[in-house]
Amino acid sequence: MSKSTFSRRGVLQTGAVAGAGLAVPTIFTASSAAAFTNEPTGGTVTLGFNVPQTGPYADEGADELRAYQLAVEHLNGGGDAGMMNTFSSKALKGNGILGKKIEFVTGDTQTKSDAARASARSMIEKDGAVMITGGSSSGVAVAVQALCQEAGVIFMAGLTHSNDTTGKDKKANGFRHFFNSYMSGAALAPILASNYGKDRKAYHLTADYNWGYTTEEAVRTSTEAMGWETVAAVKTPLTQTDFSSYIAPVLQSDADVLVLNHYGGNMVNSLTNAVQFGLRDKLVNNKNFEIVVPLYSRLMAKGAGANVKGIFGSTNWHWSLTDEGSKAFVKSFGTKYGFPPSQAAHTCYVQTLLYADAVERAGSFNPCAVAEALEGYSFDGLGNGPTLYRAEDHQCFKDVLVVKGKENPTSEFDLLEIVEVTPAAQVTYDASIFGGELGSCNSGA
Amino acid sequence: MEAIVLQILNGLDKGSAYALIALGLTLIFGTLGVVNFAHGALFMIGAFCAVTLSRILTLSHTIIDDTQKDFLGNPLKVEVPYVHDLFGQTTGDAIIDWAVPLSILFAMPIMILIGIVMERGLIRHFYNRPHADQILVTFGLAIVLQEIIKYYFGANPIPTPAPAAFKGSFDFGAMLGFEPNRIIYPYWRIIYFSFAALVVGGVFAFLQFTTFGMVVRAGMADRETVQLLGIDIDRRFTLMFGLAAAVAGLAGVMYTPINAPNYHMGMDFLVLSFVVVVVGGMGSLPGAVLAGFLLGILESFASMREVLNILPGINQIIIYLVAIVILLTRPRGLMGRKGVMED
Amino acid sequence: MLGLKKSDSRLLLLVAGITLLAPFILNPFPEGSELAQFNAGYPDLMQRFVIFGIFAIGFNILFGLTGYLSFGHAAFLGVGSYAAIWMMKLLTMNIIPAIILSVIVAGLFSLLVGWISLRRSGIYFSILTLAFAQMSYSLAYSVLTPITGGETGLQPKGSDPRILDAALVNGTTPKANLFGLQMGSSFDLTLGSWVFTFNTGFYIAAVIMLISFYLAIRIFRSPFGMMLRAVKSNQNRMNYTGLNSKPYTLAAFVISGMYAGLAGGLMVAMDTQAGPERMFWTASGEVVLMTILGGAGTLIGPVLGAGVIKYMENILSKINSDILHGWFAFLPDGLENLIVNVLYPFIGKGWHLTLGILFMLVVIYLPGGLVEGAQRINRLFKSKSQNDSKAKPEPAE
Amino acid sequence: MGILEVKDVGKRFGGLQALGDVNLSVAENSVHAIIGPNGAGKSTLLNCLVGKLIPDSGSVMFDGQSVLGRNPYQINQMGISRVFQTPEIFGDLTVMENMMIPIFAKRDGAFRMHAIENMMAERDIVEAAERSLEDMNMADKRHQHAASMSRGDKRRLEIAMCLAQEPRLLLLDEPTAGMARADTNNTIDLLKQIKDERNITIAIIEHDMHVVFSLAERITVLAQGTPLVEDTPDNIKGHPKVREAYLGEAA
Repeated sequence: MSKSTFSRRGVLQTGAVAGAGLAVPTIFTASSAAAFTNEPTGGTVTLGFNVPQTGPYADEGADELRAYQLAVEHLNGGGDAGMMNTFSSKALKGNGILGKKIEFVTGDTQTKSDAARASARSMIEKDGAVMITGGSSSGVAVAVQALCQEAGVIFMAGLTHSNDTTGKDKKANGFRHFFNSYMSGAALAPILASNYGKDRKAYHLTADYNWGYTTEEAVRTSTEAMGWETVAAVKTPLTQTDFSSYIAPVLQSDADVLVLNHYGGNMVNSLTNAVQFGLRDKLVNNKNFEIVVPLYSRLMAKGAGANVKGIFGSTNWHWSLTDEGSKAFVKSFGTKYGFPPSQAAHTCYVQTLLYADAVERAGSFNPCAVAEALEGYSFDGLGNGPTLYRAEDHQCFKDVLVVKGKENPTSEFDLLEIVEVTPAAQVTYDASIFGGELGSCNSGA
Repeated sequence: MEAIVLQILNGLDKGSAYALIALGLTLIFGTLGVVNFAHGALFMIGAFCAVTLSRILTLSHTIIDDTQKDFLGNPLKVEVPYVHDLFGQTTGDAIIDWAVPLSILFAMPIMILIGIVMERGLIRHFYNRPHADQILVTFGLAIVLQEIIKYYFGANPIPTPAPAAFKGSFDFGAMLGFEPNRIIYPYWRIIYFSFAALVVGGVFAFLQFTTFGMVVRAGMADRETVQLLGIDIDRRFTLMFGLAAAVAGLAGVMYTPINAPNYHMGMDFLVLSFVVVVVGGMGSLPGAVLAGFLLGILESFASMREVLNILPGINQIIIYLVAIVILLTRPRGLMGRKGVMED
Repeated sequence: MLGLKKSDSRLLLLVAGITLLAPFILNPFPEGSELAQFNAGYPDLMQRFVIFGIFAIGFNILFGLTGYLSFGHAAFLGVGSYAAIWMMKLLTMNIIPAIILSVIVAGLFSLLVGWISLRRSGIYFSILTLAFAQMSYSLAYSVLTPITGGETGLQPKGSDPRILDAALVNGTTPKANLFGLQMGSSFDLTLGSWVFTFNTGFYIAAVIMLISFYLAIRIFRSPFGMMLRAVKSNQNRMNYTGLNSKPYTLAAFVISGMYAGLAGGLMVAMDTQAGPERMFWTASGEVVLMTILGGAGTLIGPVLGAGVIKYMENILSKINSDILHGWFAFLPDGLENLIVNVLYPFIGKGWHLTLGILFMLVVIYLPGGLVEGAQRINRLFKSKSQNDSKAKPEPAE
Repeated sequence: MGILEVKDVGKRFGGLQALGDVNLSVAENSVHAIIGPNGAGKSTLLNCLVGKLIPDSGSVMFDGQSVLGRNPYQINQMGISRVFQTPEIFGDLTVMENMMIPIFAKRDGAFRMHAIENMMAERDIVEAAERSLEDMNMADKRHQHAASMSRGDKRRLEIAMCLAQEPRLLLLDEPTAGMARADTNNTIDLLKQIKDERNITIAIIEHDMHVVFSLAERITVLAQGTPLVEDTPDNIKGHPKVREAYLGEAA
C-alpha cells in the first residue's frame, strides 16, 4: 500500500506565499496571482476522483477508483506503465504531469447531483484539484460538468451514456470519452438486422428519465431505418423493482423483439423478469422472440447472471479485446487487483491518461490550454482503435462494441463476448443534431 | 379482456409480496404497538440468507487446469465446490440448483433468532416511547443493517436463480380457452403466490386455532387484562416478533429468483409496505393482506399501455394517490378496527 | 436586545459570533498538515452548513413544536429550488427575485399539502406527507421533465432569456450574484501556514440564516409558539379551550415549508443547479435526522444536527484507505493494517454506517439530541464542582 | 327557560340505544347534577353537549342558540367550558402557560397568529393569569411543568383554566373521581366558593353522592339513556324510582 499524503491547497504547496496577513481576493479559489483556478505551484498536482461510493452504483464506483489509482501509479512512473506504452502520444514521461507528482483526492457522488457537486466543490475549493473526473450516471455528469465550467477546471466524464452530456448540456470545460445512446443505436441496428432479420416488431420498455428517452429514441430511429416496426414504447418508473406488469403484456402486442432501455438495477430486474416469463422460448410471427439491451456493463451482466446469455447489447470496451492497448491495460489491472477491469474502469483510466497527455502537450495546466490540446486530437493505442476527440462537442469518436451474453462463461467475469467491432465512421453523427452550446472555455481567471 | 386477466394475475403476484411484508409489519404493530421501519431490512436479510446459503453450498477449492488459460494468460484456476466432492457432480449440482428452496429451512431459525434479538435488545425499550421515536430508531437500525450487508456482499445485485425445474412459464390463456402464448405466467411466480397464500393462511390459522394464538390475540385487544390473568404476554410477544421477522425473511428468500437481491431492496419495499399497512388499517391482519393484493392489482393496471396513454405518469404515483384518498376518506383504513390509531 | 430575553439574546449572539467567525473556527488545522483533512472552512461546505441549518430550523418549528412528523419536507425544498432556478433562467441572475419566489412557491405548495395532510395526525400524517413528496419526486424525475429537466436537472445557460440582465459576453457562463457581487467570490486570508476563506455567498447565506434563526426564536417565544407546543402537549384540551388547532398546525406547516423553500432557493443561489433527487424521501429523512440528532424542540439543536450530518457527509466520506494508511504509517505494519481494517468500514464509503449507528445511539440514549448531551455533561461538571467544594474540609474557625 | 335546554336528544351506537329522548333544562346560575348508574349515558350526554358527539335526534340549545353541528372549540367560544374526568392539561407546558392559553382563547378567539410578539410582553394576559393562579393558591407553582404536579393540583389547574375563560356554563365530569377524601372535600369547598363568588352555571356529572348532595341545587337521574326524574336533592333522596334504579344498586 502506498504511503503518501494528500490534499493540499495549491497555494501553499511551495510554502512560498506564507506571509502573515496577506489577503488576496479571489473568484472561486483562483487567487489573482494565479493564472487560472488552482494553478499547481508546488511539486505536486491534485486531481479529483469523484465516484459513487455509496448507493446502488457503489461497485461500479469502486472499479472506477481502482482504475484511477492505477492510472496515477502509471503516470507517476510506477507499475508497468500500462497503456502508456501503447498510447500513440509519447508525451508522457512517467514523472507525473509536467514533472509534478500526481496526488489525488476522492469523493462520494452518491449518484446524486447535489452530493456530486458538493463533493466536486470541496475538491476544487478545499483540496485545490485542477481536474475533476468520474461519475456513473448522466445526471451527475451533467451537473458536475456545469460546475466545472463555472469553476474553471477541466471535467473528464466517467461513465455517462446519455446524448445530453456532449449534446444539449455540453460545456467547453467538459470532455467525454465514453460513447452515447446514439452510438449504441447506430452500432446495434445493423447487427440486429443481420441476426434477427429486417422484418421485426419491437416493443420498448424505457426507463422514465432523460437517459431512457435518448436511448429509446436512438434505438428506435436506427432500427426503424433498418425496416423494423416499433409496436409500442412503455415508460417504466425509475423506482420500479418488479417489471412483471410491464413484461407480461408484451406477448399480447404481436411484438417479437423486446428492447430494454434500462440501466443498472432497472436493467438487471427487467431482464431477469423478462427471461423468467420465458419470452425467449416463445415463437411469435414464426420467429424466435428476442430481447435486446442497448447498454451493457459487466457489473449489470453479473447481476443478471445467466439471464444475459445470448442477448445483444453494446458496450464501450471489453477486456477480451485483443489489441495491444487493451491487453496492456488488462494485464496491469488484472495483476494489481486480480480480476479484469470493467468498461467503467477503462474509460476512467483512459480519461486520466488523456488529460495528463493533453497537459504535457499544452505545456500548461491551464484549462483553456488543455481543452485546446484535447480538441480535435486524434490518438490510438488506448483500446478502442483510432479515436478522435471532436472539437465541436468534446465527444470521442471511436469503435463501438456490439456484444452478446456468453453461453458458456469460464469465469464470473467472462460474461460477454464481442460480436462486432463497429467502426467509428458508422457511429459518427453531425455535432449539431442535439443542440446545446459549448460556450467558451473558462480558466477561472 | 386478456390484458385484464393478465394484469389481475400480475397484481395477485405483486400483491402477495406486499401482503407478506405488510402482514409482518401488522403483526408487530398489532401485538407490540411498535412501528417498525426496519421491517424492510428484515425482508432484505431474508433474501441474503438465500445468497449466503448458495455461497456456502458453492464453497470451493481451486484446481489448476493447464489446458485452459485465464484472462491474463495464466493457467485457469477452476473452482470445484465441496459438494461435488461430497455428493458427486450430479447430486452436487442439484443441491446447488435447489439452494433457494433449501434456504427456507436455513433462513427460518436465523430470522426468528434475529427477530428475538431485535425485540429483546432494542424494540423492548421503545414500547412506551412515542411512535416517532420508534420510527426513528428502527429507521437507524435499517440503515445500519443495510450498510452491513453492503459491506459484505457489495452494492451490485447478486443473481440467485430458481431451480431449473421451475424455469419457464405456464400458459394460463390456453387453459382458459384463449389463444396460446397470450396469458403466460412464470412457474416461480405461481409458486411465490402459493407460498404467500400458504404463509398467510398459516399465520391466520396459528392465531385462530392455537392457544398461543388466542392469548396473543387477546393481548392484541387488551394487553393489561391478559397480564392481569397472570399470563406472561411479553414472552409471547417476543416470539411473535420472531414470527413476524420470519415471515418477512421468508418473503425475502422466495423473492430472490424474481429479482436479484441487493442491499437496498428493503428500503425499496419499505415505503410501499407502510402504505399497504395504512391502507389496510393499522393492526388489521386481514386488512394488510387485502390491501396488499388490492394495491398490487391497481399498480398493475396503472402500468398498462392503454392507461398510460390517457394518464401519463400514473404508474409513478398510483400507490400514493390511493393512500391519500383512503386516508382522507377512511382514516382507519379498509379493515382497521375503530379507535385504533384513528386520528 | 431586539425584543428577546437575555438568555435568548445571548444564544443569538453566540450563534451570530460562531457563524460570522466560521471561516476561522472551521479551519483550525494548518494547510498541509495531516489534520487539514478535517478542515471544513471552504465555501461549499460552509454554505451548506447554514443552508441546511435554515432547513432544519424550519422543520423544527413544525416537528419540534407541534410534534407533527413530516416525512415530505424535502419536496418544499425541491419546489423552492425549481422556482429559484426558473427565476434565474427567465428574469435575472440576481439572487433576490429567485429567493423571494422560492419562498412564495414553497409556501403555496406547503399550504396545499398541509391543508390535506393535516386532516390526519400521527403516523397517518407522516405517510400522507411522504406520499406527496414521493409523488413530487417521481413526477419531477419523469413526466415533468420539460419543466424540471428530469434526471439532469436545470442549470442556467447562456441561451436563457433572462430579460432583466444584460447580454452575457459570448460563451461565458451566467453566475449568481447580488447586484453584481458574485456568490462564488472569496477572499483568502493567509496567516502563517493557515488559510482562511471568506466567501461572499457564505456570508449572504449566513446573514439570512441569522435572520431565520432570530425569527425562529421570536416564534418560539411568542403566544403562537406556545399554542404550537400546546398542540403537541394536548390537542384535546386545546379544542375544549376554544382554540382551533388546525389553523395553528397549518400555519406552522406553511412557515416550515417556507423555511424549506428559502433553503432551496439559497441552494440554487449558492450553486446554480436544481435536480429532483433533493425531493426523494431519504432527503426528507435527512432533515428529520438533523433535527433529532441535534435536539428537536430546542432552538440550537437543529442547526447543530445539520452541521454534524453535513460534516460527516462531506469530510468523513472523503477519507479513503490511502489517507488512513498515511495516518497510521508510524505504527508497525501489522498493527497499522489492523487499525486501518477496523476503521475502514466506518469512514469513507462506510460513512452511512457511522451515521446510522450514531443516530441509533442518540435516539436510544439521548432522546433530546446533542443538546441534551451537552446539558448532561454540563450538569455533570456542575455537580462535580459542587461536590468538590462541599468535599473541601471547612477550615476550623 | 334555562340557559341550557336539551330536548328529545337520542343517540345510538350500532344496536345500542345510548340516549333516548333526553330532556333537560339547566337554570341559569344554578348547580345542576346529573347522576345515574354506570352505563346510564351520562358521558354520552355530556359529549353531545360539547360537540364531541352529534346526537341522532333532538336539539341542544345554549342561551337560545343551537350547539349542534359546531366543533368543540366553537361551543367553548359560546361560553361552555368542560372539566374532564382525568385532568386534561398541557403537561409539557408550565403552569403559567397553561393558565395563559385559555385567557388568550378568550381574548383572541379560536385562532390568532401572534408569531412575532413576545409572550411575556402581553401584559394584561400575564397579569390575568397570575391573578387566577393566586386565586387558586398556585402562584408558587407557576414555573413548574404541569405534568410534574400531583393529581389534585392538576385538577385544580384544570378548573382554574376553565374559570379563567369566565364561562357561562361549566361542565364537570366526575371532578373528584379517584381522589382521596381530603382532596374531595377541598374540591367541594373550591366549587362552593366558585358558585358563591361568580355568577356561573355549573352542570356536574358525579358518582359520589356526598359531592352531589353538597353542591347540587337540582338533580337529574339518568338510567338506561333516559331521565328518570328531575328534582331537588331532598326530593331525590327519597324517590322510590331512584332508589330502585340507582341507590338500590349501590346499597
